[in-house]
Amino acid sequence: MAINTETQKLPEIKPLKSRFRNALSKYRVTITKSCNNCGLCVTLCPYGVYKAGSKKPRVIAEHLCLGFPCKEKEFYCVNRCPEKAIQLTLNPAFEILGDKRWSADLLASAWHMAETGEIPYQGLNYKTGNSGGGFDKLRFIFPKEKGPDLPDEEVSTAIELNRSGDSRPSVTIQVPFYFGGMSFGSVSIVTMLSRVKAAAALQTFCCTGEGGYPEELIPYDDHIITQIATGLFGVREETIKRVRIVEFKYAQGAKPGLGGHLLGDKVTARVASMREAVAGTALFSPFPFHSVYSVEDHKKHVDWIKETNYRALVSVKVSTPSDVDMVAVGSYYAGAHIVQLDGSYGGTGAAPDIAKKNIAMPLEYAVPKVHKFLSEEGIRDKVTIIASGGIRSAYDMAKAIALGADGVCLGTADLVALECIRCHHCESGRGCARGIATTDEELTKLMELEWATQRIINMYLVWRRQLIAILKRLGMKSVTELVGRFDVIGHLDYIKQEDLEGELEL
Amino acid sequence: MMTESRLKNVLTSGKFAVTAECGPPKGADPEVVKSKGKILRDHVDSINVTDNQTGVVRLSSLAACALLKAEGLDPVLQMVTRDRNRIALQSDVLGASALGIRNILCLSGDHQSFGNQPQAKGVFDIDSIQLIQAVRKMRDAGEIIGGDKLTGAPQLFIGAVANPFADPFKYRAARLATKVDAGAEFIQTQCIYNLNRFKEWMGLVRDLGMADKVYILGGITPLKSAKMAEYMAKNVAGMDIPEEVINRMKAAPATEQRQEGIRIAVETILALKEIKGVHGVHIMAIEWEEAVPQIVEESKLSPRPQA
Amino acid sequence: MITAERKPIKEIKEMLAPYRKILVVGCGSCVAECAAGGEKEVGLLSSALRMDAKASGKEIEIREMTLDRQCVYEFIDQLTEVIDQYDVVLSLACGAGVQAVAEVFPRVHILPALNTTFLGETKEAGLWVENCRGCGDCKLGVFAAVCPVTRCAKGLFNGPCGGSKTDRCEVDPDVPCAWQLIVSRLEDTGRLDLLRKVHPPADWSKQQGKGPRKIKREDQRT
Amino acid sequence: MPPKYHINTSRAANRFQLITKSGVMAWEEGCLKCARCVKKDCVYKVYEKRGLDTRQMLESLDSVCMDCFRCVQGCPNKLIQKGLNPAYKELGDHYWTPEIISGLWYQAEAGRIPVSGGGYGGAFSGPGFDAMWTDMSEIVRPTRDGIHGREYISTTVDIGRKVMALEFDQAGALSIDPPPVVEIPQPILFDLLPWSPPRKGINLAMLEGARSLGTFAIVRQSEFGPAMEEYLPNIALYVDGKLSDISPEILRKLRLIEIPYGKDAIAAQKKLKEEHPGLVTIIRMELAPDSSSNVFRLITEGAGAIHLVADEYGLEKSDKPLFIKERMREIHLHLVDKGVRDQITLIAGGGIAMAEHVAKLIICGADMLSVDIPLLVAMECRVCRRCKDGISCPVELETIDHLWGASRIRNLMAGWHNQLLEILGAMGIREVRRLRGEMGRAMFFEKLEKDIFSTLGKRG
Amino acid sequence: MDQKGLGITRAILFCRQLDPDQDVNRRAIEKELGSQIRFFPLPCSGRVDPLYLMRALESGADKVYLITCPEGACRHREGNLRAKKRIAYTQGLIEEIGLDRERLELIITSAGDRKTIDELTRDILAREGVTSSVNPNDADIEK
Repeated sequence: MAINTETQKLPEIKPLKSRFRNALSKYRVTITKSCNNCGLCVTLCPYGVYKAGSKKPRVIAEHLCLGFPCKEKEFYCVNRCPEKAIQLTLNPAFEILGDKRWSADLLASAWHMAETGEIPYQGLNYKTGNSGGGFDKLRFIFPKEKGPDLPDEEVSTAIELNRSGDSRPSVTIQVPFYFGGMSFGSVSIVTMLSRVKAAAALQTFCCTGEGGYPEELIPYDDHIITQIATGLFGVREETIKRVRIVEFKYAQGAKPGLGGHLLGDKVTARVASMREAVAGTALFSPFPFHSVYSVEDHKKHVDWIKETNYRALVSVKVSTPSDVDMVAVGSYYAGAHIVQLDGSYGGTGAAPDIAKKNIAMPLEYAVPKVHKFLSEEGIRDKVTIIASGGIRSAYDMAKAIALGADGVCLGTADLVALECIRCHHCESGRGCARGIATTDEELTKLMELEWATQRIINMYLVWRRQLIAILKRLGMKSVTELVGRFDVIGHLDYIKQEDLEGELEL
Repeated sequence: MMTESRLKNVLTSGKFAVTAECGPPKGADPEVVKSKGKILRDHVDSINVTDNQTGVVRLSSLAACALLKAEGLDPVLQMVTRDRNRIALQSDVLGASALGIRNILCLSGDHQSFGNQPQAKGVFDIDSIQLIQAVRKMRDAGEIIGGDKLTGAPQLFIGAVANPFADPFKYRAARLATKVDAGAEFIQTQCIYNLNRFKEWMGLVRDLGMADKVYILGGITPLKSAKMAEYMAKNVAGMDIPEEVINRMKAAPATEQRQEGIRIAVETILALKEIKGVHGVHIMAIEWEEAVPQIVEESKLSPRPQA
Repeated sequence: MITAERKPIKEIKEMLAPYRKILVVGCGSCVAECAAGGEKEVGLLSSALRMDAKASGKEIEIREMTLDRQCVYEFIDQLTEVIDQYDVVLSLACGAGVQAVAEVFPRVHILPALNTTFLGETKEAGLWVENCRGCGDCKLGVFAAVCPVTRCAKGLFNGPCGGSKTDRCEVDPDVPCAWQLIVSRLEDTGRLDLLRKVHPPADWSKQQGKGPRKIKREDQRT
Repeated sequence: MPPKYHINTSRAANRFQLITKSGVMAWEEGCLKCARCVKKDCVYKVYEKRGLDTRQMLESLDSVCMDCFRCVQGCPNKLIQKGLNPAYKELGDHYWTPEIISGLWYQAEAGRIPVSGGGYGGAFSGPGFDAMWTDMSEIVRPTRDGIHGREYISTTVDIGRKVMALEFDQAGALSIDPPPVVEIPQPILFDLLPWSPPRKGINLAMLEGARSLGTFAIVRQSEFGPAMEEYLPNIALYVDGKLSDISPEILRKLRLIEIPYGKDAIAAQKKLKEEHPGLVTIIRMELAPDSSSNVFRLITEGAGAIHLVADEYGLEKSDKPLFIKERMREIHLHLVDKGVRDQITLIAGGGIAMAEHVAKLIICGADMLSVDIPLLVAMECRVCRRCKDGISCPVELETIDHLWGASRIRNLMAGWHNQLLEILGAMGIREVRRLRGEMGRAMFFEKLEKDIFSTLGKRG
Repeated sequence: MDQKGLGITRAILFCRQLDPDQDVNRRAIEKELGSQIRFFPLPCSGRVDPLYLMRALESGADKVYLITCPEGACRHREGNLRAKKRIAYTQGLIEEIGLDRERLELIITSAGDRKTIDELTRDILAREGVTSSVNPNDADIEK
């Protein structure tokens, strides 16, 4: 199968500061009263932590400070300050940032990448979180001998989404990811548009989620996946005709088997009109589709889309029950081009904690299970498997691909690039206090579209660079070579460095 | 009683003037003023009467001047802006002139917080320069502040003070110029102990061309003791007493210190006489008027010319 | 900002002696900023008064309230519902606030808990200094943006007195000589020429002399 | 809505300031009191609602704060900081974690279930109940549940011996005498508390809670007093003294009685059955490695309901104790093997801390559960166990109003009920009775982990 | 504002960071002294506000102690320094109403001294001559 690897020019990185006055950081830098404003620290620090001030320098970018390891450097301001007026301490706030999956280090890393377009240098763990299992215990095994050092341009990160061999068009994305559905209503129009614009710039796709197709999105039709979910909110034939990929959402990983629920507070007049509903009323997406009673119904469902839009690919998004492999096979036979496996770590919307924690299996189990089963059935090459729900880093992405996915679908990470702090309160009241997952007018104003778009682009360009570095270390020239390579990945509980031929990355 | 200012006459005739200071009593007894006048009578040209100096309540300067005038002396009325607003000040200027007082020295005055009435409200309606300007206008144009015409103008020789030793130093000469611009005709300076500094200042004054426009009288205060020298150096605002002077006082035995103080004063006067642009001295022997004749004598400034 | 300081508790107690039910009212504006009359200070003062009353066997009842501002009718009006239940209002506002409350409630006893001090600048945390006296005739333009009326102990308009030494004011060695500041700023900005002008006496009628001052902006009045 | 499908809740406010994970540190000194102060901009109005609870020296701002960090990031003088609240870490212990305790508090306040945005942020898995996941059905499902129709999912269970088939005589009349069963609307009984402060009010709260929920609270015979008499229909009296000391009048009003396991248990059950045929007897036994054979023997001897009790941490009594979920699986499968499982009601208790534990333990073979500590936590207990040492209770549990306590318990149970429905709904199961022993509806960590991850990292 | 009496005689506010096992360590002394003592662990001594101290006194505490980390050891950098100033301010305030400033006491632990909270408390009580043998009836739970 031919993959269109011709990369059009990817966008540039443009550094963009935090929207907030004080960025959150691992370290705190304080200038005490004894400062005589000699300005030495301003000139010493290569990271731009300080800015000259009229009474004393201002600490404007603690988050860029190298921290304690800086002690070894000759520009270590704490030692060099003639008045010993600089204090460097750990930031106690860092202890409560994030959660086990999205650790403070991961959050700060994502912010750093989105801000600077660079890999963090402050000693932050940008590869794994603290969940104690799954991705966080999986490691790459790199060959000991280094292969030839290819230029980055010669490594392909493109994947083809239509592998079925049917008459529908080929759809290639230049990066092995697209952005998952976050409905208008769950996030603000600014958030939605920035993701769509970033997807267009990165030559990939962004899904609308279930909540309609706001007209601001029309210029980006070619980079949009429109979603049909159980509530059918905002689903219209003309929007289905508009796009190149249509997605059925059977379930979502955060609340498998439960349907959706948009609280009344977030249903503003605009949200309501988009969803053909009444403002201020809570909106439920039922579970499951009320027109799908059986596998046959499932196929008919897919056929409906195929009839409506002759060129569209069909994606089926499912969660990860014990029989997810059967679901994937069934979806393939029903005519799906893409099967998206959605794990429970993602999702912006409200979900009962009991569901997120307990219902359905972790993504790390589901992906290899499906990959193996489809391979055994001999149809693995005919369908695109996309993993989603909790991909936090380029490393998670690469691991998911090694476990058997063709690519990944992202959501939460985009929001983190927009300075989501993962407080888990996007569901209630006025929504996100940081103006990302909200429909509140005042809170929406906290973020500008251009800023948001570029932050997402910046972060994902870093991810792409990191992916290329991983592929190169593995001696691969294309991300498609990584798919299902169980041999290049190991689990810390089952593998020991001394038993390996390669180098286990710790 | 239309007389002339003796001080003005001495100065305009190009002679080296000598003035002294007389502090009025903290009481109503006119004899104190009169007796001080007697001591100074043949040794100085004019006598300054302080105006509630350091914010301590004393017999009023205007009344004391009137008493000295009646004794046939030439008083200099010191007038501070601390205690009276422009109405009272101008009215007193008229009164002084009417009483035959012919000299006025305009000052802002020590801050009330230093005296025995620290709770008093300082007036400071106008400052010393504005007062100089006002008196000058009253005399020359027959107008008060705001332009109202007087029926008769006061006749006063107008003086101001200067402190060459205060900060900002560079600005001190310019400030003198401002006072001259405002209308000051003679200047009495802060006590001089640091001759070098004073010379430096005079250089700046000359550079500004002020030496020809105003009569400058150097301030002299004889030290009574080493203790006084130390106290003044430390506690009196705007006072500059170099370490050598203090050491010299200390070196003298206690009984000799008064004489040593007089010797320093005399030496200073002799030096001042040599400085271009210095037109006289103003001796402020604080509660020690008896020292004045000796100083004048030893400085070869006796006898005083007849005016 | 208007600054103020709490009166000694002894003085407050003496004023409050005849009263039993006390409404302690703070103000959330200027006096909160200078930590004299905000919500926190209301709490502290009330606590202290209650403890003191208890120790001296007096029974008092205190209610704590803090208005956004005590110098604006719309905020003062919030007291209307409760004020009748109290014998006295102890106001932690500036003098303007105390009087404004008094004017709204003609029959209520109002006592000041603060001494209103001056118009100030927050120099640093916990330090407020006076630098404007509201003279109504601002001359900062010719004084290099240092106000001699406020910052010179004698309010001199034409240069420093003879008392300043090592750039400190003779009255308070902790205070820089305003004129030193003016001269050096003029020097730094190349405007020493401004010093040669003799400034005529000020027009104090803009500050005082006709009773309380007023500003009327017809366009702002409805 | 019939009461067995829905539990009415009512808000019952916290008496004490909540202990939260993080604390705000807002220095006042140097505050610029900005006109557009970050404190005024707070979306949650944390600073406006500020107040001090002097009983604990805790400020309300922590419990209202939602950790959005806008104030921390916005304060021009960086005067606001957030940090871990050490008090939070001190809540409970390794098993009764701060997260569990604060989750229970949340539910007890108004009966809401914990809902959050932003995906799952917890650990990948863990010991005990955290090493299993429940299943769901994706596209094709046996029943039409989901969020609609969920309200008709039944959680009712029965306590007592069951007959396997009805027999009729020739006249068509029932020829056997079916043993009595007690039906309760939720698979939960309130158990004896392992510890608590002086408990008069606490006991009454539990009884009142049990009555309003239609379930039972187990009460020690030694603690039973006249004040409890009105609650007799909702008491399962635990015989910790002599059976003969219990007056016939009380026995007549009782529907459930629990007797300790021992050699006289079956004899006692027989005696009770003779004298009070309507009374259902439960035999209480400590969970132990030999439980399955003992349970089987009791069934053959006529036991109808057995209450298997693990310790506070869900561990059986043994040197190398097994966790309750593993032991229950073993007992259940043993009884299935012997073909007697359906005759008996198995009640399991000990270490039940969250709603998910209810579903998981039922999947592992219990018919229903008994809960203890969560009921105390509903009333703001911090699981500090100070009362065990005779130290005063930090939340003054001994002073509660029993009606307030009952509301809190009812709210918590409503939350649990709702969450049980979530799990059942996702599976498409309409009855909790059908969940019992349905191990195909669960995924176990140990197995999946080995199946999937042990194959990685190998060539070929 | 809750003004319910604490019914205690000594309030000990302390920075929790001082003693990681404070919760366990203070139990014996709490049992011994019952309602005569009440501990208030704080996330940082800088959390203490003059209002806390006033309210503690107001609700009946005879004496309020604040125990802070050693200077320089505050994880919030300056919490204990601020606490020190707040104690001094509040002492001034209570003096104004005629209370002994000693009713509030600041104890700054020294860097080398790694005492547990109960040891610190016993030191305080010993210094004040409060014997630890109290009538068991007094240790009853306060209503």
